Formats: sequence, C-alpha cells, structure tokens
Amino acid sequence: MSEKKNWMPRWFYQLASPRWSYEIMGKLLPGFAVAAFLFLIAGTVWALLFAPPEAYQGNSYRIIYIHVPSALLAQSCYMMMAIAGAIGLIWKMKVADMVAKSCAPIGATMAVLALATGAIWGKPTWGSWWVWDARLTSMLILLFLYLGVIALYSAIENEAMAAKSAAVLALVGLVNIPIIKYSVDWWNTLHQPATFKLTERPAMVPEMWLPLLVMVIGFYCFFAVSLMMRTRNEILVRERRASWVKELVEKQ
Amino acid sequence: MGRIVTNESANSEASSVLSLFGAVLKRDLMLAYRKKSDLFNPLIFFLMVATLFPLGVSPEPDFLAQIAPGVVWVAALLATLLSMESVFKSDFEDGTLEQTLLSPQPLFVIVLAKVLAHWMMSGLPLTLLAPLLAVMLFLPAEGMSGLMLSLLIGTPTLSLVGAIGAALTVGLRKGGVLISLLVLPLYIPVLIFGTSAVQAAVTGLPLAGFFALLGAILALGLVLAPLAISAALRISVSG
Amino acid sequence: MSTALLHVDKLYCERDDRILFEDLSFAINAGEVIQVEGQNGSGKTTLLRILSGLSNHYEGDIFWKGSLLSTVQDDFRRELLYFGHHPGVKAVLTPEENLHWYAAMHPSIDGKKIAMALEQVGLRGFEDSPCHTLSAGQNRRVSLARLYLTSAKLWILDEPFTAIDKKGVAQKEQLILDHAANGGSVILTTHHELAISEKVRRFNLDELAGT
Amino acid sequence: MNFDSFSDFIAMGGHGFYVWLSYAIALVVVVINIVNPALQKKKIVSDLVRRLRRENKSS
Repeated sequence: MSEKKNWMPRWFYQLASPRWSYEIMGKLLPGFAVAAFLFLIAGTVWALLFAPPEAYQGNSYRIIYIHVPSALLAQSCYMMMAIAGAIGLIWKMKVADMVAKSCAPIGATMAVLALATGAIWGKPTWGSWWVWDARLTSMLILLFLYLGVIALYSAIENEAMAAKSAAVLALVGLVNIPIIKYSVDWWNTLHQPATFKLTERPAMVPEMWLPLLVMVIGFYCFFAVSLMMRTRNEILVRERRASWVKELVEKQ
Repeated sequence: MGRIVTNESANSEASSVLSLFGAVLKRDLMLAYRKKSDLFNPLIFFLMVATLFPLGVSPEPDFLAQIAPGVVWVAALLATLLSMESVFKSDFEDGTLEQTLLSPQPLFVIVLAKVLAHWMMSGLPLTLLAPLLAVMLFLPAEGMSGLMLSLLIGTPTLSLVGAIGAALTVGLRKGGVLISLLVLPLYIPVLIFGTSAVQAAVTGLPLAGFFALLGAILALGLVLAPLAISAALRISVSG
Repeated sequence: MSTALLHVDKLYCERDDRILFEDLSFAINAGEVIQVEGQNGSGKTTLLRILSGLSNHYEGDIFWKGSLLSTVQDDFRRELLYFGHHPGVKAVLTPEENLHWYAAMHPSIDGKKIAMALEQVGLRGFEDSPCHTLSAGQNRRVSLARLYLTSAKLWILDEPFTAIDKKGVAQKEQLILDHAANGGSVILTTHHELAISEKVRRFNLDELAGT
Repeated sequence: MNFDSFSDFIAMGGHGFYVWLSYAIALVVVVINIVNPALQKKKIVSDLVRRLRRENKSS
C-alpha cells in the first residue's frame, strides 16, 4: 500500500502529520515573532518619521504604509486559504484543512483594516469617508467572500465536513476573484472617470517605497505568526483524542 | 475495464447521456408542475420587490426610468436566490439525492439537467415577466430588448452559481440566509454587466460587448459550476 | 489479494467524540447474507453508509473485488443497491414514475419489468396514485420494488422491513435468500427476528466498539 | 527626520487625526490577531486538562 505513495517528497507526508506540524511550527514561531516585531517597529518609525512627505497629499499619504500591506495580505491570505483547502480536499490532508480554517479570520481582519484605512485616507483626499473606488469596492467584496467562508465554517458542526465545504466555497471564490476584479474596475471607469487614485502613484522615490517594503515584510511575518498560532490551536482541538496531545497537556 | 472506443460505442454513450439528461430534466419539471407554489412564489416576489421602489423611493417617472435597469436586475437576482434553496432540499430530505449520488451515471450531467430545470422554472419566467416591470418603472422602450436579452443570458449563470450555494447548505437546517451570504458576492459581475447592458441599450450604445461578457461568464459557469456542485453535494450528503 | 466481494481493513470511525468502531476488519464473500447488529447509536447506519460510499469520514481501507473502493467507484456503483433510512421515493410522483426515474439512474435496469415489480410488492392498482396518497408501508414497498428490478450484486439494506407486514417480510426474506443463492451478497440491519436466521452471518458492533 | 518638533509630528501637517487613527486601528487589529489565538490556546488547554481528569477518574 505504501509503495504507490513514494513519488511524493518526504516532507509532504511529514507535513501531513499533525504532530510533526505542531512541533515544527512551535520551533518556527519565536523566530517569526521576533522578525515581525522588528520589521513592524522599524517600518513604522521609518514610515512616520523619516519618509519624506508626498507632494500632493502631504503627510496623509503615510496611511499607505498600513493600507497597502494589509490589502496585499488580505488578497494573498485568500489565495492561501483556497490552495490549502484544495490540498485538504484532494489529498485528505488534515493539517491543510486546519491552515485553511486559520486563514479565514486573519484575512477577514486584514480586509477590514484595508477598508478602514482606505476610508480614513479617503476623507482628506476625496473629502468623503467612502468613495466607490474600484480597489475599495473589490476589497469590500473580498471581505464578503471571507464572511461567507467564516459563516459556512460556523454553520456546519462536523469539522471534517465544514473544512471540505469551506474549501469548495473558497475555490469557487478564487475562480471568481479575477472576474469580480475586472468587472468592478470596468464599472468604476464607467461611473467616475479619472478620479484621484489612492495608491496608483507613479514613480515613488526609494525613500518612500523602502519603508513600504519593510512594512510589507513585517506584515507577512506577523501573518505567519498569527497563522501558526491559530493552526496549532486547531491541531490541538482536532487531535484532542491522540495520545501525544494528552501527554503534551499532562506536562503543562 | 478496457473499453474499446468505436464510433458506435461513442454514439451510444452520447445518446445515453442525452437520455439521462432528458429524464432528469423531465422529472424536475414534472415535480415543479405538480407543486405549483414553488413555481409562482418567486415570480410574485419579483413583482412585489419592483413595486416597493416607487412606493419607497419616488414615483417620479424620470427618476424611475433611471433606476429601472438596476431595480429589475436586483429583483431578478433576489427572486432567483429565493427559489434556490429548494433545488436540492426535497431530494435531500426524501433520500432521492442519496440514490442519485450512488448511481453509476455521471453526476455532472444530472446536476446540469437539474440546474437547467431550475432555470426554466425561475430565470425564464422572470425574463418573460420583466417587460411588465419595465413598463411599471417607465423604462424607455429602447431598453426593452437589452433587458430581455441580458436577463436571458445572465439568469442561467445566477442559477448555476446559486446551485453551488444550495448544494453546500443542503444538509443544514437553516440554509436559507446562508445561501444568500455565500452566493451574493459571486453574483456581482453578472449584476454589473447585466445592468450596464440595459443602460447601454437605453442610451443607444453598442450592446454586443456586454452580451459577449455575459456569455463568457455563462460558458465558464457551465463548465466549472457543475463540478463544484457535484463536489459540494457529495460533501453535504456524507454527514 | 483475497477474492472477497467486499473487504474491509482496519476501519476506524469516530463521531461526536465517540469512537464508533476501530480496527474493524471483515470480508463479505459472494453468496453471503450478513446482519449487522448493535444497540441504537452503535454505528450500524454509519457503517452501512461508509460501505456504500456515501460517507468517507473514516480511516482504514475498503476494497471492492480486490481494488481500493475509491479507485473503482463507478464499477462499484453499478453493482450496488442501497436502501437507506429515507426510502428515496418522491411524494408527488406515482410509484411507476419513481421506479422509472430509478431505472434512468441505473441503465442496466429493464424498464419493462417495472409493472411486474410493482405487482410483486402488492402495489397493483396503485401505479397511478401519487405516493403521498399511499401509506408509509406502501411507500417503503415502492422502494423495495427495486429489489425485483436490480441486477446489482451487493445489496446494502438499512432497516428494510420497517412498516412492512408479516407476509411482505417473509417474501422479502425469500428474495434475499434467492439473491444470495445466485451469488449475490446482502448486508442488512433489522429489528425483526429473521425467519431465515440460520443462513445469516451475524455481526455485532457492540462487541467491537471502543470502550 | 522630517519634523521640526514633536507637536509637528503629532499634527502631521493637519492630517494627524487621519494618520494616527489609521495606525491605531492597525495596532488594534494586529494585537487582536495575536492575543485572540493566545487566549484561545489557554482555553483549549484548560478544557483538555479538565477532560483528561474526568476520563482518568472514570476509568
């Protein structure tokens, strides 16, 4: 029975073992936590204190250092959720299911953060809290997609079934995201031509985009930390009957 | 099983798929015909939603004419959603869904036939009823063809995507609200291109582009949605 | 590999924090009738749903004629008849229409035999009445009429005799024996005392269940 | 350093409210995403300990 599985690399099957994943994530966590902390602090100080003010928007553009990383993270988190869900569906890999489930709340909060900062930035830039800008609208729809996935998780009691259903929904959403994005972009150009775009400023100088890069790396490290913490929790809950979990708990 | 593919066996396979498609379609249409409330409730809902707008916003003909494309499309979208829950529900409850999943027949074909039956019960009558609403909302006559055609191409996509939500929630006791939550964000492209087509028709702009886009989305849905529906049904029944 | 029709190897299933069965291994050979026994909640229905391929919430392997079930599902479904808690009868359709639909789902069934099958289960004269006008027992008989139509080798029957009268039960028991004699296999659960019990292999889930 | 004084830094050229509000929300979101799983873990472990004790008692 085991011969036919040999074409997959060994780490793939180790990943499939919840215990191994739990332990390796425990080892990786501190490193990522330190990196996230350092990058976020350094990026924030750089962004707020040392980056030069922008020619048209003055200092309000400094919101970009939150807005762009959170928007990026919200999108890549959805992709990760869908791909992890697909792996769980195809190879029946429990840990992938748990990763997918852990992605949903992080991605949703990131989408909220991107929307909130976008709206706050909109006030000094456009003079109103909300504008049906293409990017903000797509982000809002992405948030709806996240909320749907989370609602489905909480509606189905059986953990294995919930994971599979949510994976199907996430994949359907993944196929739809480009279509939604295109349709919203197109709709936006039809309804409000040539407005002042939030993030599409050509030719940022290095003093401006370097701190942005630092912030993006910091956000990804933070994502890794939160994701691993949640996934480890999920492993504990779903493997609660396994003897290694019992031993682990007894030690505490 | 080494199957030898000759012309003859390919032909007989194609005809057996067709006869299966026909049998499922006929059965679902017959079910709807015998339980007429399922047929009429979404249509009544469609009419009522459109009535609310003049009462709730303004009966001004100019204003209504301006929002008519959007109102008709939103009402059609909500009416489709309303009828969505029942696509698989009764089959799930009386065990025929189980039997369907255990049959050796291709689930893709069965699901496609069921969605087509649903569309013939919801999307098609909605499209036929749309001119009535359009007149009530003072949509200019030039927009009528755009409205009908966009609904004709757009509503099958609504049925296909909605059926994914229905399949995911079929085993849940309170599936109704959840379907809307899962499916509405996915309806947005159809809504955008559908209403734009109507607006373009009203202002005399070229329409072909919108219909091409709606058609492309429909084609994508026809290929991918049955896969997602089949997977979702197997998951929902496994509980 | 064994030549058993269905071979179950180290099946493990838990539900709601309770282990229903673990390390469950058995084989079903052609010509065998197996009765699964156990208290309420011992996992009889779950086991039958797993064996039929409806549920895949289990660990372990199931083999159909020597190949993993998940790799030969189409062949397996062609040779399977499953009778579940819900009889799979549409209330607004007539018995005849219900069986025609079943025949469409299973192309190996000869549609001409439907009238005969309905007569066998005592529904002659009710062919054109919608099933919601029939009694619960009659509805289950509509579903049981499938036993006369099918050419499936493996029958999985979950409580097939509920709401069926004595005469009907005896007739179905005979049908099951005939099926086994022809090389078919039957797995069933029932609360009835089977008259044919000496020819049935029993299989108790309570003794197997985890503590 | 782009700012002459601390009060300049706080004012952000008149946009202080928007900038600081954004960073405050970001801080809250980041902290929630770290604290929430940490609290969750505490609860899960204590639940497991309680369950284990019950099982040991009953067996």
